[in-house]
Amino acid sequence: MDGLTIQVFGQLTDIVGAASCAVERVDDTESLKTLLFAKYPLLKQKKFMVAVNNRIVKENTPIGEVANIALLPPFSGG
Amino acid sequence: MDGLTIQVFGQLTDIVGAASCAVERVDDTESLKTLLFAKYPLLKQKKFMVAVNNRIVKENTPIGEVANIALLPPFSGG
Amino acid sequence: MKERKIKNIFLQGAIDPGFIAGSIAKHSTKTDIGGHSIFLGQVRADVIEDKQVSAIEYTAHEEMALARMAEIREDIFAKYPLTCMHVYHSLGSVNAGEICLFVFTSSAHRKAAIDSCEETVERIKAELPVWGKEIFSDNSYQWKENR
Amino acid sequence: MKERKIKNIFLQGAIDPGFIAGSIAKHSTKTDIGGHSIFLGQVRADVIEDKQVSAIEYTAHEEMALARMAEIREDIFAKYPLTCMHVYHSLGSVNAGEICLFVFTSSAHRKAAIDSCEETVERIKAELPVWGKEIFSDNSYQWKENR
Repeated sequence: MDGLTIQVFGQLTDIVGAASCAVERVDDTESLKTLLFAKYPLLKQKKFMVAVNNRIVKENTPIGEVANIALLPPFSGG
Repeated sequence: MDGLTIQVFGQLTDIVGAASCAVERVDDTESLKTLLFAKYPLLKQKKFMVAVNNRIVKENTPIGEVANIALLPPFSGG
Repeated sequence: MKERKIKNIFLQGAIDPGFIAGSIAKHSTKTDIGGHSIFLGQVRADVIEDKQVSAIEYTAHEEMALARMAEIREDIFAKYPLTCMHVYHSLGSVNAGEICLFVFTSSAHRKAAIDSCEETVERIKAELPVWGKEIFSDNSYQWKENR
Repeated sequence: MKERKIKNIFLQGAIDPGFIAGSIAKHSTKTDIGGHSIFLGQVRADVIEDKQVSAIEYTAHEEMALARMAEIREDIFAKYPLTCMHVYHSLGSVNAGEICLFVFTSSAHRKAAIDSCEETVERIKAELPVWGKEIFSDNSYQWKENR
């Protein structure tokens, strides 16, 4: 089984040390967060939203086979 | 005694037939209006303000020796 | 009456987009600016009783208009934290599709720039002794009325 | 989900005033337009703890940003009688004093152009997944926060 590639943006790239990170496959976004907080404890202090297949999800959401996942800190464009 | 030269603007130029007109000297703006209405009866149907020395006057106002007078119809700039 | 610096706002004919670009570019040295708001008035080819407006010819009581614009500028600067404001209005003939009014405000933050630009445009339309004569394609005309 | 036409809004680096002039000039054939409203975001050389911002580096989740921009565009066109709307946002490095955001709305009458431009700017700032990294002159940085 392949793992998941998580895109990260903004200040989260400082914590992850890159624009993306690879983690083992999990079933839903809550499990993903638990995994990420264990791997990158500093993430716990940061505000961010999770996007699954380019949609921001607020509730725990299943992560399907071909899901693309992104962590989005508060926006600061313009 | 010199007369008065009255500058006119916008659609009033169609009534006066020019950008200014000369009238005999009068003492105040009410007398001026009476004179102008006699000379250009169509003016009576038009909305306009009178400016004496570049200030719009709403009350009857004396017209001094070196007054410059303008008739200003509703503005339509921009 | 207070002494005000009277700046000319009138340009002969249409306002060229290149002139607007030049005005924007000049602000790159003012690095305390965070937002610019620009309003451009463009001459519409309105159709009135089957006749189409091909141009507007603008005239003004220039001396009164510039004095009033100086007052408006002073009021707006007193009300909003602006870095700068520029206003240009055409005189003479401006064809349909061309720019006849250019209002440009700049501030550290967007809110002041946006609000002051809108207020300045409204005041210019209401308070400056400027008149537009709508010229139709058959050379007849009617006097423009602002709403 | 409705099918929306996705238009690219991202430009690499600063937005040139000449580009803005070109965009304005293209509207001279649209003679039903009476007013244009333009907002420009400019990078401020803010001083934070004795260090001065020399540039902002922008990144975006481009696919999500463009999809959201298409939704915003659809909402704004449904709400206001606009002739057109153009939006450009920089990606990559934009120096202090340079333009990073260009929002341009046009309508027959000024009110719709002005109101829709402001609303579009607010929504872009709040809703597009774009991030700015403020680079100081000593090459250190901090992540920008919108207010």
